[in-house]
Amino acid sequence: MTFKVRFVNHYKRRRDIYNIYALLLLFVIISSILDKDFLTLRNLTNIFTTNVPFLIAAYAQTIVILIGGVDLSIGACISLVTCIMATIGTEGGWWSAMPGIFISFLVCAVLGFMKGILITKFGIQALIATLSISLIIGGFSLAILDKPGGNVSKEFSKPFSSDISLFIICTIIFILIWFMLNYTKFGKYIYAVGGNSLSAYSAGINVDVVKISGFILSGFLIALAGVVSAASMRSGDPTSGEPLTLKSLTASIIGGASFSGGKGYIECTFAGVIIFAIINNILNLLGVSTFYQYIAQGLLLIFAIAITSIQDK
Amino acid sequence: MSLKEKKSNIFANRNPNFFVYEILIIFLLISKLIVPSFLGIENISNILRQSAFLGIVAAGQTLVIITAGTDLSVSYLVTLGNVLSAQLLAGKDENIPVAFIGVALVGIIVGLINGMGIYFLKIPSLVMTLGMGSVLQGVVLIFTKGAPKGNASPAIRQLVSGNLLGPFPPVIFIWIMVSFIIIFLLKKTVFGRNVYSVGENPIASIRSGIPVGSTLVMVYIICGFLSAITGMLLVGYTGTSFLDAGTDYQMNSIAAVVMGGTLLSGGKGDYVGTIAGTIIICVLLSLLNIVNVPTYSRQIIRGIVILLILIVSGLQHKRR
Amino acid sequence: MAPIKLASRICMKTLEVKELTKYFGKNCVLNNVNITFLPGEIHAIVGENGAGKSTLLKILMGQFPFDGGSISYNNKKMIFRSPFDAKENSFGLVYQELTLIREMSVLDNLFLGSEYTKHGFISRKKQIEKFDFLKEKFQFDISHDEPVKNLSLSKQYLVEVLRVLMEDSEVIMFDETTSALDDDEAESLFDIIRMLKDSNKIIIFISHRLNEIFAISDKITVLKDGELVNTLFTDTLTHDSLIELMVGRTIKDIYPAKIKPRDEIDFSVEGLTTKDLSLQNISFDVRRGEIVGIAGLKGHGQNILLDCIAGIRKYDTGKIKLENHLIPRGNVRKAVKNGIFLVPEDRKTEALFLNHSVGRNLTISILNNRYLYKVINKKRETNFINDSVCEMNIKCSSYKNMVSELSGGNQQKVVLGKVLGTEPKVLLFNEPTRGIDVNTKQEIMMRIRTLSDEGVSVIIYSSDLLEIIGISNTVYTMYEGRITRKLTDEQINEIEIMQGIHSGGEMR
Amino acid sequence: MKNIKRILMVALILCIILLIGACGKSTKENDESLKDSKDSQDSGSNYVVGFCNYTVSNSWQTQMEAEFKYACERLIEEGVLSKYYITNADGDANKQISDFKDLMTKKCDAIIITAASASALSPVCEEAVDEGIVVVSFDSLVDTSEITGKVSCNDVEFGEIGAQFIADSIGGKGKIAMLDGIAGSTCSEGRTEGAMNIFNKYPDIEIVNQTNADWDYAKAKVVVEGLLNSGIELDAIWSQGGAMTQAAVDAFNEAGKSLIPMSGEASNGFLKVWKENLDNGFSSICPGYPTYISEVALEQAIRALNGETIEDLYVLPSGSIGDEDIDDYYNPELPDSYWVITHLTDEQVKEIFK
Repeated sequence: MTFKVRFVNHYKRRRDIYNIYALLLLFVIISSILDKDFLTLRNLTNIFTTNVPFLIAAYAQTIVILIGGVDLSIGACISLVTCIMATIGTEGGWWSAMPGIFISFLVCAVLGFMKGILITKFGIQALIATLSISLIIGGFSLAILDKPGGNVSKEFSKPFSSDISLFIICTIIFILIWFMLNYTKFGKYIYAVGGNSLSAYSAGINVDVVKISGFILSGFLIALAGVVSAASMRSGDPTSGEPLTLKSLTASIIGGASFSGGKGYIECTFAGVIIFAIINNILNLLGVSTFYQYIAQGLLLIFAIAITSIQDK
Repeated sequence: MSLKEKKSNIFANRNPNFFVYEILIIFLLISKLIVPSFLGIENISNILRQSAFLGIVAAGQTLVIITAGTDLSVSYLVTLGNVLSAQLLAGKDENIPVAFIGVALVGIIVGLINGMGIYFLKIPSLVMTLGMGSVLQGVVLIFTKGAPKGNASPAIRQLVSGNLLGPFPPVIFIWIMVSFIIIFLLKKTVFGRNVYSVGENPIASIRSGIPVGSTLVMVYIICGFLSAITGMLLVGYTGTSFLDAGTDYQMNSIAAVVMGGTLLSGGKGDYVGTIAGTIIICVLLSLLNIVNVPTYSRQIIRGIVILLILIVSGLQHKRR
Repeated sequence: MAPIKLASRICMKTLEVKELTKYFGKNCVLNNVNITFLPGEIHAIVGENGAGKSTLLKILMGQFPFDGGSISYNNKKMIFRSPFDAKENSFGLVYQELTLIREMSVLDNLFLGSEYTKHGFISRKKQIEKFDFLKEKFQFDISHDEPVKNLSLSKQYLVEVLRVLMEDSEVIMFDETTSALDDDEAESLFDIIRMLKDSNKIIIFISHRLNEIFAISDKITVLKDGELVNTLFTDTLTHDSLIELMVGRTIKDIYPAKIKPRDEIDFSVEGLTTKDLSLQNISFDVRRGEIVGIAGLKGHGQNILLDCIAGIRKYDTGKIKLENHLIPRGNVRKAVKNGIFLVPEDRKTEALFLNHSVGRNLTISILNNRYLYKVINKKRETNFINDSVCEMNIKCSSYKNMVSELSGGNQQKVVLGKVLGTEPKVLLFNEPTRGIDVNTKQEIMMRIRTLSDEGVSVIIYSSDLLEIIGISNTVYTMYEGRITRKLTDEQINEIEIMQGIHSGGEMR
Repeated sequence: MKNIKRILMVALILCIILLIGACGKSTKENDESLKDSKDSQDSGSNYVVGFCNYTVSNSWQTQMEAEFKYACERLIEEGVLSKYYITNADGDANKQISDFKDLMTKKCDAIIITAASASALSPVCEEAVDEGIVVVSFDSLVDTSEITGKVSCNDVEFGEIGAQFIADSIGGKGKIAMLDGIAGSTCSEGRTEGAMNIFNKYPDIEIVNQTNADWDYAKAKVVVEGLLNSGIELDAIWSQGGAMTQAAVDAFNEAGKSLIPMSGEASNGFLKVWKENLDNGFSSICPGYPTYISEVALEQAIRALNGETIEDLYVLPSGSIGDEDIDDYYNPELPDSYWVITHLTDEQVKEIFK
C-alpha cells in the first residue's frame, strides 16, 4: 500500500477526529486574524484554564452519550459538589478538604448509580429521568447553601487553581479516559452497549451493569469537575453549575458524539469544548454585544452538526 | 418473539390514558386532604388557566414527540411570542389582528426552520431545537434590547382573566378547542396517521409514499405556532411582557407529554394523556406553592413526584 | 454414512435435547422435542416459519429459559442463564440477524465479550495475531481496522461467523446464515463448515434453502408447529419427501404456470447510469402483465436498479417511462403516486411499522395515495382492512394486533396487502420470499401471478435462482452493473443464467 | 433534495459570515474610537475600562448596563476613556471568571464587576489587583477585601425598608406571605435576610408562605392566586420585586378581594399599578435601588485611576418612594420594565425602551 492510500484509508476511519480538529484550526485562524490579542500565551492559557470544569463535565456527558443516554443533571450535580466542598473542611491545610472531596465523589457515584438504575431497571428515558433528578439535586444544594458562599480551604484551592496543576490534571484525566475507552474491556463495552445493546447482550455483556457503571464513572468525573470548580471559585454556589448542563451537551455534540449512542470520541469532545470556549473568548475580545453571543452559539451548534450529518450521508 | 417483548406489547396495547387519569384523581384527592379548599371552583379555574397555557405548548410538543423528536426551543418561542405581542399590541385592542399575525408568523417561521433543518440537514431534533433556542434567546434580547416594552390590550386581558363565561376564563375554552383540533388531527386525519408513522419508522414511511418531509415540517410549524401563541396569551395574564416568560415551559411541557404516556422514542401516544399530564403538573406546582415549605424541599418533592409517577405508571418501557 | 461409524462415536461428546418444552405465554412453541446431536456431523433443522427452529437455537444458547425437559452435553445437564454462560461452555450461535456493532472496528467486534488482555488491559497485539491466524486458516480478506459499517453485507456476515469460530466452540449453530449471502459466498461458508465438521464439532444448521440443506447436511430434523416430526439421514430423503414432511402434504410445484403477457409495452427503462458506475446503461422494456426476473450475484447492481426505479435512489442519466410519460427520478412519492411500488428486502426496517397495528400498516399507503380526502372514514377503512386481511390470508386474531407479533410470512403478507391496496401498475420485489416458509412462499407466488393476470407489470430480484426461473416471463442477468443477457421462454434455465451472472459477456 | 441541502448549507455559511462581519464592523468602530482617542491623547488619560456583568436576564440589569454605556460614551467624548468592553456571563460564575480574564487580556486599566457569585470571582479580582488593574465591585459584591473599591446599595437594607413598612402598617401582628427572588442568588437572599431581621422582632407576625417566584410576574401571580384560593387570610405581602408586587395586586383585584399592604420595588410597571390602586386604599413602599450604580462604580474606578484614594465601600444612599412620591417618579409614557430611579435622560431611556 502506498502512503497515500494508507493515509486515505486512515482518514476515512478517523474522519470525525480530523474534521473536528480542522474546524478547530479554522476557528483559531479566524480568531487570530480578527483580534491580535487572541494568539497570546496568556489568552490561550486563559481559554484553557478557565474552562477546566466545563471540559471535565463534557467528558462526563460524552461517556453518558456513548452508552446511549443523556445527562441533564450534570450542572445540578456540580453545584451540589461545590456546596459540599464549601461547607465541609473549610479551614486549615491541604488535607482538611479531603473529607469534602471524599463525600463529593461518594455522593456523585451514588447519584450516578441512581440515574443508571432509573434508566436500566425502571426503563425511564434518560432525558426525563435526569431532568427530574436535577430538580431533586438542586433542592439539596439549596438546602446545604441557600446562597453562594461558604469557603474552600485556601491551601487546597491554591494548587488547584494554578495553571500548571490544572494542565496536569486535565492531561492525566484525558489520558485515563482515552486509555479506558480504547484499551480496556469496559471502554469497549461502553461503545458496544451504546452501539447496539442487543448485540452487546448476545456477546455476553451485562448491558445494565455497563450502563450503570458508565453513569457511576461519569459521576466521578462530575465530582472532579465540581471540586475543580469549587477550588477555582474558592466557594460554593447552589446554582453555579446549571449552565454546564447544556454547555457540556453542546460541546459533546459539536465533537461529533451521537445521541443514538456508541459514536463519539473523547479527543473530539476536547476539541468541541475548546471551540466553544474560543467562540466566547473571541466575541469578548472583539467587544461584540453579548446578545449576539447567543445567536453565534446557536448557529455554531447547528452548523457543526449540519456538516457532520451531511458527510455521514 | 421473546416473552419480554410479548409482555411489553400487551402492556402497550392497554390504553395508557386510563392510568394517567387514575393518577390525576389520586392527586386531586391528596390535594383536597392537604388544602381543604383546593377543589373550590376558583382554584380549579385558576389551575385550569395555568394548564391551558402549558397544555397548548404541550399540544405542539406531543406532536413533535410522537414523531420521535423533542422541541427544546418552545420556551424561547413562548418568550419571543410574549415580548413581540406585547410590543405589537401596545395596549390597544385594534392591534390584536396585527399582533396575532405577527406572532403566528414568527412561530411558523421558527417551526419551518426547525423542521427543515431536522428533515433536510438530518440534524437530530434535540440539537436543532437547542441551537434554535439559543438563537431565539439572542433574538429576544436584540429585539427588546434587554428591556421589554408594550402592554396587553383589554380584550386580551379579558380573554385570560375575564369571567364572561361563568367562573372560567375564555382561555380555557381556547385550550379545549385546541385539544379537540389536536385530538381530531391525530385520530381522524391522514396527517395524524402520518405523524405516528414517521415517528415509528421513518424509512418505511418514505417508502410507503408518506410525505415525510412535509409531515415533519408541519409538525414543527404547529408546535412553533402554538408556542408563540401561548406567548401572546401569556401577555393577557401578565399584562406586559417579560424576558423569561417561557422558561418553565421547556421541562414542564416535556414532562406533561411523557407522563401522558407518549414515548420519547416516538410512534406512540396521544394528546388525551397529555391533557392529564398537564393538569397533574399544574396541580403539583400549585399545591407546592400553597404549602409553606422551604424552596429546596419544594424542588425535591417536585422531582421525586415526577419520577415516582413515571416509575409507578410504568408508561415507558425499555426500548432496545 | 455408515451406522457403524456413528456407533463408535456415541461415547463422544454428544448434545442431547430431551423432551424440551417451551411456552410463550399460552402458546406452546416447542413441545416435547427430542434430538441428539453428534460431533462431526452437520445437523440441519428444517420446518416452516414458526415451527420453533430459531427458538430451539436460542434456548440452546441460553437466551431463553425453557419450561420443561432437559439439555445435556457430554452427559452433563446444562442450564444456561445467558448467552455468556453458553459461550463459557463452548456453545456458539451465528445469529440470523446481524449482531455486529456498526461503529466499532472488525477487531473490536470479533473480540467483544472475550477480549484478550494483558495486565487487565486489552492487548491489541495478541488480538491481531489471532486475527491473522484466522485469516490464514479460513482464507478471507478483511482489514481488522475497518469499521463494520464500511463492510459489505456478506463480509459482515463473515465477521459474524468468525466471531463464533474464534471461540473454538464445540457446538456451533447457524441460524439462516446463508439467507443474506449469494451462492458463491454461501459456498465459501460451506467450505468453512466442512472444515469444522472435520475437526469433530457439533454443527447445527438452519436454512430455508433446500438445495443447501441437501448439499451440506448429514442429518435432517423436521420440526412442525413446535413438534418433532422426524430425524432422518439426508441421503434417505428427496426434495419432495422433505417438503412433504415439512408441510404435511406434497407441493408439486410452488410456482404456478406461466401465462403469456399482453403485447403492449407498459413500462420502460432507458439507459440508466449512475456516476459511480454501479449501474451502466441499463435498458429494458416490460410489457403489461409481464413478470421480469433480474438475476445476479450480490452487489452487482440489482438492489440499486430496483431502488432507482422506485425513486429511493437517484440515477444520473437515463429515463424511466410508464405508459409513455416520464417518471421523475429520485422521488419516491412521485413513483408511488404513479403506481410504482417496491416491496423491499428488509421488511422490518423498510416497509413495516412494527409497533403499529396490522390495520394501520395496511392502510397507510392508501390513505396517502388513493383516498382523496384528508379525514379518515372509519367505516371505509375498517371494511378495507377486513377485506385485505381476508384476501391476503393474514393470520392474526384481530387487525388490531401489532405487526411485530406476526410471523415473518404474515408480515410479508401485510407488506403485500399494503402495496396492493394502492392498485400499483408496476410492482418491484426485492427478495420477496427471504426467510419465508414454503407454504407462504407458494401463496405469495400465486398472488404475484394473479396480479400479472390483472395487468400489473412485475419486476423481481431474488438470490434464489429457482424462484426467478419459476416465475419469470423474461429474465435479465446482471454483472457489474450491466445487463448481460436477456432470456425468454426456454432460455430461462440455470445454465444460461449462471453464465450471465458470472461473466462480463456481452448481451446477446 | 441534495440541492435543498446545498442551499441550506450556503444559507448557514452566509449567516456565519454575516455574524463575523458584524464582529468585524464592531472592531472597526472600536479602532476608530481608538484613533480618535489617540488624537486627543495629550488632553486626556485614555483609559480602557471593562464591565464584567453577570447577567442581562432582566430589565434592571439591562438599564444598569445602559447607564454604564452612556457614561462611558460621555467619558470617551471628554477624552478620559479610549475604549470600553462589556461582557455578560449569563449567570454562570465559571464563564464570568473566563470573561474577567478576557478583559485582563484586553489590557483594561480598570474593571468594574457585578459578580454572579460572591466568592467565586474573588481569586481573579485579587489576581487583577496584583497586576495593577483597578477593580471595583458593585451591586452583587465580590467577597474579598483586596480589591480597589466596592460600591453597594445594600440588599439587606432594601429588605428591611420593605419589611418595616409592612410591620408598621399591620401593627406588628398578622399573617404575611413573602415573595422571594431566584433561589440561591445573593441578591434575593440578602433582601430576605433584611426582611427577616425586621420580622423576627415581631413575634406576632406569622409568615404563612415563603416562595421563590424568581422576580417573575407570572410565577408570583400563580403563587398569590393559589394563596387566595387556599383560604388563607393574608394581612400583608412582603415582596422584593416590582413585577411580583404588580402580580399580587392584579391577583387581588381579579379575585375581587380588597387590597392589603405590600412592599414593592421601583419599576415603572409597579408604580403604574400602585397609582391606579391608590384610590382603592392600596399602600406600598419602594426601597430605592438605583440603576446608576454602575455609573457610580465607573466614577470610583476613574478616580482610583487618577490616583485618588477611594472609599473601600461606598454605600449609595437608599431612599424610598412612598405613597406620596409616586408622581415624581412614575412615567406613563414608558413601559413597565423601566426602572424609575435612574440617571439616564428621558431621551436615552426612550432610546432603550422605544
